[in-house]
Amino acid sequence: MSRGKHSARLLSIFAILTLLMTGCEEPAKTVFDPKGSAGESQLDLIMLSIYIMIFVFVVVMAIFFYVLIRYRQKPGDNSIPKQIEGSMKLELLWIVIPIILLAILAVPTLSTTFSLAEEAPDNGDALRVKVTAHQYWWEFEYPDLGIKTAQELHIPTNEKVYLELTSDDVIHSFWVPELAGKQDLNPGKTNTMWLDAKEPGTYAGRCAELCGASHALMNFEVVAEDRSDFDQWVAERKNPSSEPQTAEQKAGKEVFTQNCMSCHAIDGTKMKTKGDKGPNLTGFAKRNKVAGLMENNDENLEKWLKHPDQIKPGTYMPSFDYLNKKDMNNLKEYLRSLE
Amino acid sequence: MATIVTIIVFILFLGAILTGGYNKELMARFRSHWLWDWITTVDHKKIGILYALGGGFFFIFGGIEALLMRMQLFYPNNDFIVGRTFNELLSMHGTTMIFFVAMPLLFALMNVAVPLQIGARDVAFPFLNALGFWLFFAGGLLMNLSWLFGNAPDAGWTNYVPIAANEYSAGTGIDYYVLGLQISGIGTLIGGINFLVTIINMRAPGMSFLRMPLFTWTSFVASALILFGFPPLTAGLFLIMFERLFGANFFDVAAGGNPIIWQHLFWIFGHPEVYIVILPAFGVMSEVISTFSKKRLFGYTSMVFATILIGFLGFMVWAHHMFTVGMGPVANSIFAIATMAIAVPTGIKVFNWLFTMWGGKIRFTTAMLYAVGFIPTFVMGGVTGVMLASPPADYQYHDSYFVVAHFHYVLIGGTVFGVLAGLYYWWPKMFGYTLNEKIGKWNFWLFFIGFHMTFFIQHFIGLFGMPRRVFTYQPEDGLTLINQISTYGAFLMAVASILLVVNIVYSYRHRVPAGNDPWDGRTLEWTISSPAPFYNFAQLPRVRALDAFWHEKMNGRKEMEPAEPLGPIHMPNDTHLPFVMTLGFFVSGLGFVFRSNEVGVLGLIIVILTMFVRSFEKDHGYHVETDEIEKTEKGANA
Amino acid sequence: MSTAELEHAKTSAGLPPHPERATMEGRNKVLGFWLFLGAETVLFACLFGTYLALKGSTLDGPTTQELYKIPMVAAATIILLTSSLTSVLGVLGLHQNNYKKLMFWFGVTVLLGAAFLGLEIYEFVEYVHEGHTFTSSAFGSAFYTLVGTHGAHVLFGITWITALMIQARRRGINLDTAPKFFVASLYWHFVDVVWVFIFTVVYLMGKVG
Amino acid sequence: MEAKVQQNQTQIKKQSSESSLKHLISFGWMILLTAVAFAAVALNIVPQNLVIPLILALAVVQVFLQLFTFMHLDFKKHRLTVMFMFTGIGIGVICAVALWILV
Repeated sequence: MSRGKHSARLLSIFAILTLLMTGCEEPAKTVFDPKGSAGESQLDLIMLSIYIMIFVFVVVMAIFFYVLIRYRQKPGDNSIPKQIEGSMKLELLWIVIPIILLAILAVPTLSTTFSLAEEAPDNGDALRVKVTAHQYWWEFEYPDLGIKTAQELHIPTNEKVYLELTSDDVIHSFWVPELAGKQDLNPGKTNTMWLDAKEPGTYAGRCAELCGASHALMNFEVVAEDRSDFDQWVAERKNPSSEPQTAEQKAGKEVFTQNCMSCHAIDGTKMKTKGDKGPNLTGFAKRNKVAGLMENNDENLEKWLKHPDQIKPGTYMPSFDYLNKKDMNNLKEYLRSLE
Repeated sequence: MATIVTIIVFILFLGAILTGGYNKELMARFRSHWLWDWITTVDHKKIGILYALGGGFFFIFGGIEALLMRMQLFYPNNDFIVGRTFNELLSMHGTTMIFFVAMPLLFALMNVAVPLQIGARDVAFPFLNALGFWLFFAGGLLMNLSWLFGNAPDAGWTNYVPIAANEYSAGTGIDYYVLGLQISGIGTLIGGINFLVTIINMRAPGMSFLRMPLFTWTSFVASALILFGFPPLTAGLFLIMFERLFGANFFDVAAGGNPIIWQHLFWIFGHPEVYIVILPAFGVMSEVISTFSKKRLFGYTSMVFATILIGFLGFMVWAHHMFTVGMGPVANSIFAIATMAIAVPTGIKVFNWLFTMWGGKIRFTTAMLYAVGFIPTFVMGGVTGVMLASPPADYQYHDSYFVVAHFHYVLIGGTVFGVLAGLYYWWPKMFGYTLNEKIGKWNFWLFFIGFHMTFFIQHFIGLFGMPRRVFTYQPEDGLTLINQISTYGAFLMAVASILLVVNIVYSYRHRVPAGNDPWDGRTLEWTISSPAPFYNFAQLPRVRALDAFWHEKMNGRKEMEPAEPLGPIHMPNDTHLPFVMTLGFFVSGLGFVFRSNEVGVLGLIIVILTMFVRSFEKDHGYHVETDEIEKTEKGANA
Repeated sequence: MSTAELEHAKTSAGLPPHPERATMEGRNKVLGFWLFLGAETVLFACLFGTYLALKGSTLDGPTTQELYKIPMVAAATIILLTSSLTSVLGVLGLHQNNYKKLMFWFGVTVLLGAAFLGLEIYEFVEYVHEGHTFTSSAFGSAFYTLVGTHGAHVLFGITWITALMIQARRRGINLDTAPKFFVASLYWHFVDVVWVFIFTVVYLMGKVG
Repeated sequence: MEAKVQQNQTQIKKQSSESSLKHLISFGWMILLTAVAFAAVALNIVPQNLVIPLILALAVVQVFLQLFTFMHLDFKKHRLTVMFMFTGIGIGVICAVALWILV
């Protein structure tokens, strides 16, 4: 496990070089600093292959520069070099050595391939999450807990979480660089993968398969919390405080029922329909991001409600720029009260 | 209305085909124009030049698309080109560069060099050769027309369904992709068969398979890959076409379809395609390195078998593009091992090149610089390829900028460097004068530096979490400067490309005749005059060894021993039919794109009619008489 | 008998025993066509694969067991196999430089091909009546694409051979037309081979389930 | 000269009568194999799990018959053609099987 991290530090020659080039900008989500065991085992493999490949590259380059310097044609030298057909010994050498190197890489590759394909145990103890991708948002359902949420995947730390991935429309790909590699979400097919987080934190996730106009903006977050925090989150989600308190919020709920309810569901209210075309908005106030993308504040929320198409081109969410200022404010008040 | 127009156009075409043009005077004017000469040519050297022009033409489009994308990625959350337009750019860039730049440029070199290298007067099917070129060009043109008519393909060069289905890609963008590729794909298949038959049947006396120059060998294997690799693409494109135009349900999950089928078909084609565009480049490198080291290729036989092995394995590994699709650990493991296996024959090649230079007398001409620059670049692309072969690691690399970096190292560091080396190397044989070496060296260094600047750091962009095909990133991702460096590099490459054009113009203005053998060459193409006479060889040469010309030179002779007495040479007639047939395909393609099936069918009828005209035509070619040959040969040597 | 053969042998003295490979053009054409058939093999294999992947997706339409009618397929098979034999007899006529034999057997081949095509069209019409159409399900699309592509090949073969026969009427057998006939017969055999797999993989395996 | 032509003629005669018979025989085999395949499916005489391998094997035999008799392929004379054809068949089988089981 720690070999991966250790190797990553050894690679710092490259990393520092690159960081220098980037003006010491800190890359936010890097494969080189995994926070979960899936990512660690993948980094182990990456580092092993990088070492082997650096070895190969160095050997080739050593010969390359030696040859280029030693055997350039000197001015006035018009002699004809010896024409050599080849050398059995040498040629065998560069057949056998690559095979050995590849074997060294192949063995851990195979074992990791199978360990990463591990399925959820049957006893029902493991936490399972059903991930459904939509153009351009993520739906997370906890079938054993009866919770449905969107854009933020909450997981407890130090536990393997088993994901069942599928898509509602086109092909997407689930990627949290710091926790685990990708798995595609295909319509009509369910893939599985597992991940875990070793320390609490928020990890950025991306859609990695071209899925349409707003592919670049189909971001999400994985929020890893200690088990007790996670349990508290589950409890809150099961009993959300979704009823409006102030007059403004009540008016906002009215606006919501008229405009938003057919697509968005909010648990814990007595609304007539439970829209499932858009993200479930229960506990919206506690989310970090609006639309999985922008910081969750008043200004961004209004931007999003008014012109979602300018923020995520091709989104199915219609513009609500026709709402008057009061309605808009009430709606925002209501949404930002959902805890 | 459409039907009436269709019928009128049809009758006009019919009249034109059957009468050979109704206005004789107009036809005569057409025929005397220089353009007519190029439209009707069946000379493989001229077709080679046409391929080069076509490839260069589309390179401008592909290049501009790349620059626009890099400009958009200069700042986080830039709003220069976003959403669907960006997706159109990336789709057209990829498709154009692979199908309409890399392949035709390699076909250009193959057309120019292969028949000369095997000592043939012509290719096996001159008519089909011309048809192949025109189909490629029509396909490329059709696809690029999409920019003018509203929307371009926007589902990536891989064109995965469902984003390529009607439901998720509104408009006709994808139809241009499907029909453009279908048309140019037919052309490519024809070209591949032509080269295979040429190499099998038309070698000069004594030119056994194991005496063929390596470029001919790699062209041979690449053509075989075309032969078996393009049909899966054809099948897949048919499926998408039926789905988009006629309501079929291959990929629609709701109707029982399965989108993964397209991915398999595409990559069964797509992986061999990678070798189709890299193997001929390997061949060019082998020729150039051997010539400019003044040494015979080290381990020629193992090079040949490595090439064949790469070709075979190329068909067994396609699913490594699909490790994340969810095929299960068993399938992933099998394809991982098969993929790693390809590294072995590729390694053989790299070391054989190094040891060809070992002990030689290396001359750093521009062609050689590209060949030398190719080695570290391609090794980089190769080793990252092996890294990608490991499925668990690939889960991290897949669809990230790491992959973008990897395949640009292979495709630019391999194919483009190979093409440029080949152009500088064979330019004198194509046009009779060399390209300027001084500008050439500037061209190389700028391109080389620009290339590494653009793509080396993209490995890290990927590992720092940036997926490919995204039009933006967030400021907090910490990827701004690294993307900007990449953009600067791209512009440096653009400057280098302009320098190539400058070089071509400059060298044309200040052309100095190159002579038969400007590089002290080793193979048969350097035994004839530059540019090569239209009949290639006045007398077919007798080949006595590998590197036939070098062998004769080492034995104190200045030219090849002829294998036959001087006699009349049979040549094929020029014909306009390939162009007409292509026009039929083009009309058909446009018809289907505009959802007018009448016009689509009309185009196909034109094609079939032209086929019949060709079949019934008594075209036995003509003979070049001995005295004319003697006169030409004297003129060239004077 | 012997006089007739002698007569024919006299005329054949002008042509070599394998006229299709006598010239460089002929040899190129035959080899090139073989390579093309190699490519077609892969094309059909892909369509077969697509069909196999989708044959279970019948939705509400009839399944393969309910749909396929074995007697009709058997008749079509016999017709096409026989046409393969007649086209090879035509090629023997070519090798013997026997113009009449060539024309007769290729004529029979064309007729048999047309009969096969008629049967296939009849079959398709039947299926459409039973609710199995090109757009009804993924199975429908895959079935009609595979079998229809084969049918299109048969149609093209018929037109091609007919055109060649017209050519032969005008010019007779010579070093130019011989390779064309030979290549057309190769194509016809190939179409037959594909059918062997269609009746095996599509119809018989469809019946088995 | 005369004798040579004569010899040539008899050769042609011999060759053609031989090959005519050869083709008829292989045609007979094809019909037989086809009949067996149809019978195996229609009559329920073969164990269920063997039917598909059996009929596929019969189809493969027919391919060989067509290639080497009807299509005049001769491994000794047309080695490269045979190699290319079998490469095509091999790749085709890989494609079809992959689509069948991997999708």
